[in-house]
Amino acid sequence: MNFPYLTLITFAPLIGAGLVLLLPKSADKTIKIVSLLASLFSFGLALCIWSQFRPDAGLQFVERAAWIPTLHVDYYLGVDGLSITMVLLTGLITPLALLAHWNQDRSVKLFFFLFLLLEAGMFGVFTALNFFHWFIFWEIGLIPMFFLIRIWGAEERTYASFKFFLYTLAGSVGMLLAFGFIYLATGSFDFVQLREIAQTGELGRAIGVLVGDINKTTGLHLTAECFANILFWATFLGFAIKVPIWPFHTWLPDAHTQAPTGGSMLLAAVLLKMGVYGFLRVVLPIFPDEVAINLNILLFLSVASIVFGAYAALGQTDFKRVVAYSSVNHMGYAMLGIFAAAAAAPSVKDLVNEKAAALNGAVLQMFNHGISSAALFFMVGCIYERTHTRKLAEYGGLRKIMPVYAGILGVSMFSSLGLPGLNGFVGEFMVFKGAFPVVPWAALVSLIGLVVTGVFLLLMMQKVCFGPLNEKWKSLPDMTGREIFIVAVLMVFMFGIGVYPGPLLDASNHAVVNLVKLFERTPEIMLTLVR
Amino acid sequence: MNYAFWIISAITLLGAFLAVTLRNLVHCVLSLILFFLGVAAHYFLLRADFLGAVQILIYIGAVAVLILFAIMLTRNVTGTEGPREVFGMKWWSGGVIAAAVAAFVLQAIKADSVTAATSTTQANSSVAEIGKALVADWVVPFEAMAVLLTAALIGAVVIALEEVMRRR
Amino acid sequence: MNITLGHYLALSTILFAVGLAGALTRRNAIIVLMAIEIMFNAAILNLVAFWHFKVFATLTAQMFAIFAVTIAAAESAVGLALVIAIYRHYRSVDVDEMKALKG
Amino acid sequence: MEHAEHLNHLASQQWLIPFFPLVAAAIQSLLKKPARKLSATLTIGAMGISCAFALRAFFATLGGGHHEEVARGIANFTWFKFGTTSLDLGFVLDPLTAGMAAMVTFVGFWIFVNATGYMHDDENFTRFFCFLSLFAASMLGLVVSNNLLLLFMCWELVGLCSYLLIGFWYFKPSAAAAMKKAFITTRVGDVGFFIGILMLYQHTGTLNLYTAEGTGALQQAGGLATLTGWWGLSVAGTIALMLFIGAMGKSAQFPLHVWLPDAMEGPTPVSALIHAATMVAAGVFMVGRMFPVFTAGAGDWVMDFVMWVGCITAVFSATIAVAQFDIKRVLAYSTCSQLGFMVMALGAGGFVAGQFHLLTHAFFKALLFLGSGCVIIGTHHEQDMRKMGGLKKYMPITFWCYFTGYLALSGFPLTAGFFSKDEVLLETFHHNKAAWGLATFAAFLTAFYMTRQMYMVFAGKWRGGEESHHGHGHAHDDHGHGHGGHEPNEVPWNMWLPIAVLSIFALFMGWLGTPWFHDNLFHHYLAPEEHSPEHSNLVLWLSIGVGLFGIFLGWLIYGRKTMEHATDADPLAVKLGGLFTALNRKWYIDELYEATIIRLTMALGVFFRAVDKAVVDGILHAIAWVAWGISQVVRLVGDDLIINGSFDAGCDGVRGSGRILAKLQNGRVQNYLRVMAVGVVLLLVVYFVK
Repeated sequence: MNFPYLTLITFAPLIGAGLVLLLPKSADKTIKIVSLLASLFSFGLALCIWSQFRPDAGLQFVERAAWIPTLHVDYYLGVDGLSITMVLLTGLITPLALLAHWNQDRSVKLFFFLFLLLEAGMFGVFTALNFFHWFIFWEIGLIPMFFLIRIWGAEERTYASFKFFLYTLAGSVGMLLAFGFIYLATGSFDFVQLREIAQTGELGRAIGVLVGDINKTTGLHLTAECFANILFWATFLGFAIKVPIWPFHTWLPDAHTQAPTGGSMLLAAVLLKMGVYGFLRVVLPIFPDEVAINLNILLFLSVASIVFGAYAALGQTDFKRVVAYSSVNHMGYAMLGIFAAAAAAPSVKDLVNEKAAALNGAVLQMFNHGISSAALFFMVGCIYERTHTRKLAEYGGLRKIMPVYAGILGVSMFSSLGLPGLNGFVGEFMVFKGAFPVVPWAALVSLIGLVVTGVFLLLMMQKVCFGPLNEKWKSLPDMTGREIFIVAVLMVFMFGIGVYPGPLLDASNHAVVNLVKLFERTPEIMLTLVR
Repeated sequence: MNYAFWIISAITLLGAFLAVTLRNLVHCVLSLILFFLGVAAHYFLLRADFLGAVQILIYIGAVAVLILFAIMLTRNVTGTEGPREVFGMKWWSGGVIAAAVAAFVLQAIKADSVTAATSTTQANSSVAEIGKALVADWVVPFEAMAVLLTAALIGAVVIALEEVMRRR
Repeated sequence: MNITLGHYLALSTILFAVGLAGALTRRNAIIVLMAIEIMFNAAILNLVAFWHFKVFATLTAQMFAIFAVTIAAAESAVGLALVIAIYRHYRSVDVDEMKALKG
Repeated sequence: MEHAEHLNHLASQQWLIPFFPLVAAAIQSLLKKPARKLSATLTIGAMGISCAFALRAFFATLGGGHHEEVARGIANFTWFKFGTTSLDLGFVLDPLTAGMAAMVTFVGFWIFVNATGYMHDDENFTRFFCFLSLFAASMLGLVVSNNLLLLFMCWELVGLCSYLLIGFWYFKPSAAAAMKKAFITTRVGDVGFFIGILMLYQHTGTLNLYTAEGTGALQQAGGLATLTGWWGLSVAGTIALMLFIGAMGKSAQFPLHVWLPDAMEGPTPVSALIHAATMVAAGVFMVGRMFPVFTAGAGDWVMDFVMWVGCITAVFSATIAVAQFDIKRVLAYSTCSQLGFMVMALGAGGFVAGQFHLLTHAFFKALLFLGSGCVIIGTHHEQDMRKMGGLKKYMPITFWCYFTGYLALSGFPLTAGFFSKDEVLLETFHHNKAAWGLATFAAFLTAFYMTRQMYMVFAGKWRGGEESHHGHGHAHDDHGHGHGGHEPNEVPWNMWLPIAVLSIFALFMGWLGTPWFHDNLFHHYLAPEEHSPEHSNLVLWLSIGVGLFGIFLGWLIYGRKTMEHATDADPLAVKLGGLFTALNRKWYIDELYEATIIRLTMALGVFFRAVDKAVVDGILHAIAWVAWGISQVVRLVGDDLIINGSFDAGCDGVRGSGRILAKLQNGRVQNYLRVMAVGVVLLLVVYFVK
């Protein structure tokens, strides 16, 4: 593909951001229009890419140019089944998030600049195929979010923004070190190349060599497997914090409750997916053996995310924290799907179709959760702008005065609940269909999470929309045209994917099947254990 | 030839020494003129006739007169400064430093091989040669010199004019 | 014994030293300028001596001397003009009093 | 073969049946201003069209009955591809589906007609009918689907619609709680259903029940029996058990029945449609649909489990129904117990008996609910039976229709209820005598509490006028005007016509399934290859006797001396005392659940929130504190002492030398000259020293 779609899509927001910088501080309207146009342009590009994307071909729209020859680092972009849906999601959600802040008045210029920077970071992550380039955009994605929370956040925004930033940064430092060692061992940062090496076992040998001379110099006596395991856990930590997986998730509720509406829409819809995508693109292909060996721990963590996340959501009294914990819960399903697909024990290694279903379900779940959580956070933002309180106890009976709001909140809640006919169900069904035969105990325990998800969402719905009307909110205006438009777009996707998820699944199917093939051979270590 | 060198050197030295030490300014100027003459003589001794003429013309003709004017303008013609005033603060330190510099330079001359070589053939130059050289390969410095002099001229005129402007 | 370059160098050094001593010790600015003129002449004498003793083949040294002389003239003119200007301001040409440019 | 082609063709048009109500619902949801007339006609019209289609399909299957195997048309299609296979869905047309679809559309049609009257003065009229047609669409989708996944999807949509309709008057806190309770309880059951689906998918590779090539899940049911599943059951048994848990949730069987009585918060047509005729029957229908899986595992105890759950539910809810005062709650518990009968029949292997009872029950229970709706409207929104009475005079038509429903439900001979209940008891008799005994006792209770209701509502004197303290436990719609003193009046035509039609069915529908004449028509239609159970006189006469005895006892207690005032104690309460209040309080099951499961869940919620805040955040903050501590130590020791100290010293040094140097630069020109000269001298020294 000679036309540089991916470069254009990554840098269009940056150009937009540049334009926004040039505009005078007072020209609010023009800033908003310019930034909206920039994000819509990227969305248009994303649609072009989607339309020209051939589901059965592997990497497409590949752009490669030598960037830092001495470090074997080249500017390597490409999109395949795993990332095409994410590019589309980013392109879709950012304009909506911008629209959500259409009547923002506090330092508009910086706000929209940060948004466009964030979008560029996100596109960069989803299209990069070289660790160097990828890591840069990973950090770029972090900084604007920090400022969005820090400046436009609610009461304790400082605590939340610092916690968010430092937590994710600490994780990515571990990841950086791990890739430093991988580079030392193999001399390449290239995901695709690393994947081939990992498949042929050459990566293991290279790490063995590296470990050999590390032992010589430091006098330690590490084994290759142990070192590879350390590398795996370091990379895992980097992504686990971002996903977030259960023990590393406490930054998410704080970040969400303090972030502005558009910010938390993007944070939930796309930033979390960077972590999950990281597992698909980095951890699974490059550390297939380690994933297979540590599978039980990984499964426990993802099941913990589902069940504990759901119960914690039940215990919340803050509207946004409930939705934040529901994100933890939903990401747990995606992780369950991914780790189920990575099971390489002799008994399950040839269940290709089940594992493909689980992984397809995980990819679809990423997209679906993006849609439904963006809608939910937007709705929370709407009501927060009107009532300036997030305490669930203070709400009640909104349906009487805001029927449209209640209706839409209902639909988005049921979509995230996983009601059939809406998009949530398809993803979850695929994950469970795949996970059940491969890792039965994990699937069964997660089903508890499924019920509790239903309970806390309905509880939230009841506290907000049903029951007697809280007199304080008697005069609340219903949703404006703009707000309805934003959610209408999302609802179109909810119903569309719910009824016919074909296109999305076809897009990711080919890449998923290739990824699942990685786990068809059981690592020798496991064989020794089994024997 | 040898005796001439020593005599002229002595005159030059005397002129220089007096110019620096006398209390009466006018006497100093006169000894300065003497010094300039000594140097011009040396130029002739060294067969640099044109230079000698130039030296006499410029230094004695112009510079000495200029200094005289300066002295008159600064009113204490008689140069009646007391010895203390004459030699300024820590006057002796200048002499010591000058002596040290002289000593070291003489030391350098003695040690250096170049000075020992006495050239047998004495170079001499004719004014035509100098004129051709000035215009041929030294034309740039020559023009620069012209510019410098005019600049100095203008400078002097400005200072003079400023004087007139302020008075009026 | 015939005269060699060394003699001239020695002479110009001594003249230079005398000029320097004068410049350092005398309090009257004009005398200082005169001392500087002496140092100039010492240097030019040196040049001519080098030229004379065929140390260098070309006329360069003499050319130098000529230019040096003219510059020295211009320089003394300017120097004196300055002294007069200062005199007009300070009513004195005493070098020690001219401390305006204190560090 | 031509007939099979025709069936397949019809099967491929099965999706039209749910399609029309769905379109009606979509249109109404988009209606901006509430157009009452338009939405009513849309919903009823759509239901009529789908009813026509359903009947057309029904008659087609009738024709195919004569040769042995069941007439079945299949139409499968691919939903989406993943991995190397694809997920297919499909529609089926066979006697079970056709019968059920016909019943749902027919009964639904008349309920909608009644609903136009009932909801006449409600401001959210369009939204009500939109939800009703959405419900009809999802119920019909459930009935016609040939794929367990499509069935499950429609199953949850039906749950959604019941959630929306129960909470139709959402501003009442009790309705808001009831809707949530209904959805969550059924969803707990759905988890079992979901596990069943996953296991079926895992072991048969497809969720399509029937495929032309014979690779359908049900067609492979035999194979499943050989594999060993969980808890000593075969895989088929485990799947069956899991599916039955789903059915228990939806059909309000014993442990998960708590939501049905609370569902009475919704408007009465909703109760009639959803909580009597169709949705609650979905569970029984699903078990019927998946019957081959249930019966596959010979050694499994699943069937006995199903039977006993049905039996317990029948008896348990019958006992509660006896002590209820709210007219709708009595009917709710009677539905629970009748569902118990159907489940028991299925458990006893009586697939046909169960389905037949389901159909007949749908008719007369819908009739009874609509009748109670008319009563409520007639008495201006009064639901407490103690404040009714003597309605026979005021509402004759409603009375007579209600009377027919009463006869059918209590199993009066020759009525529909009698025949279907008799079949159920016959099947249970052959299977397990103990269960049959309990079932007969439940039948007696049914007759008794229905008689009690008849007398309390229709006989005696109108007690509505007096101001009386309320009974506990019931809530009544406050959307209309209060219960004034004036006399109840008859309901308009659009409310009593449907119950008149339904009463005809309640009376004469029984003849379809009775073995008295030549072969049992319904049995032959539904499952030609099976033999119908041989007749037993004992069961027949005992059930008639029990029914009559129940009626007599009801007359004895309530008929002879009807209650004078609303405030009088219930005669039965006088006799039973404490037991009565226990029954009235629903054996305190709700309180039990509240105390155990719900409180546990909430506690877990608070616990995990605390875990997050204290433990995980605690660790995080500890790490942060340690890092801060280290930074402080570094600042105090490192920076202040070593670096700053040395640095300041360095600064002083520089400042000092600076002062010295400053003296040099004192403006005296000669000083500068001297310094230069000294510099020259130093250079020369260096020159020499080298």
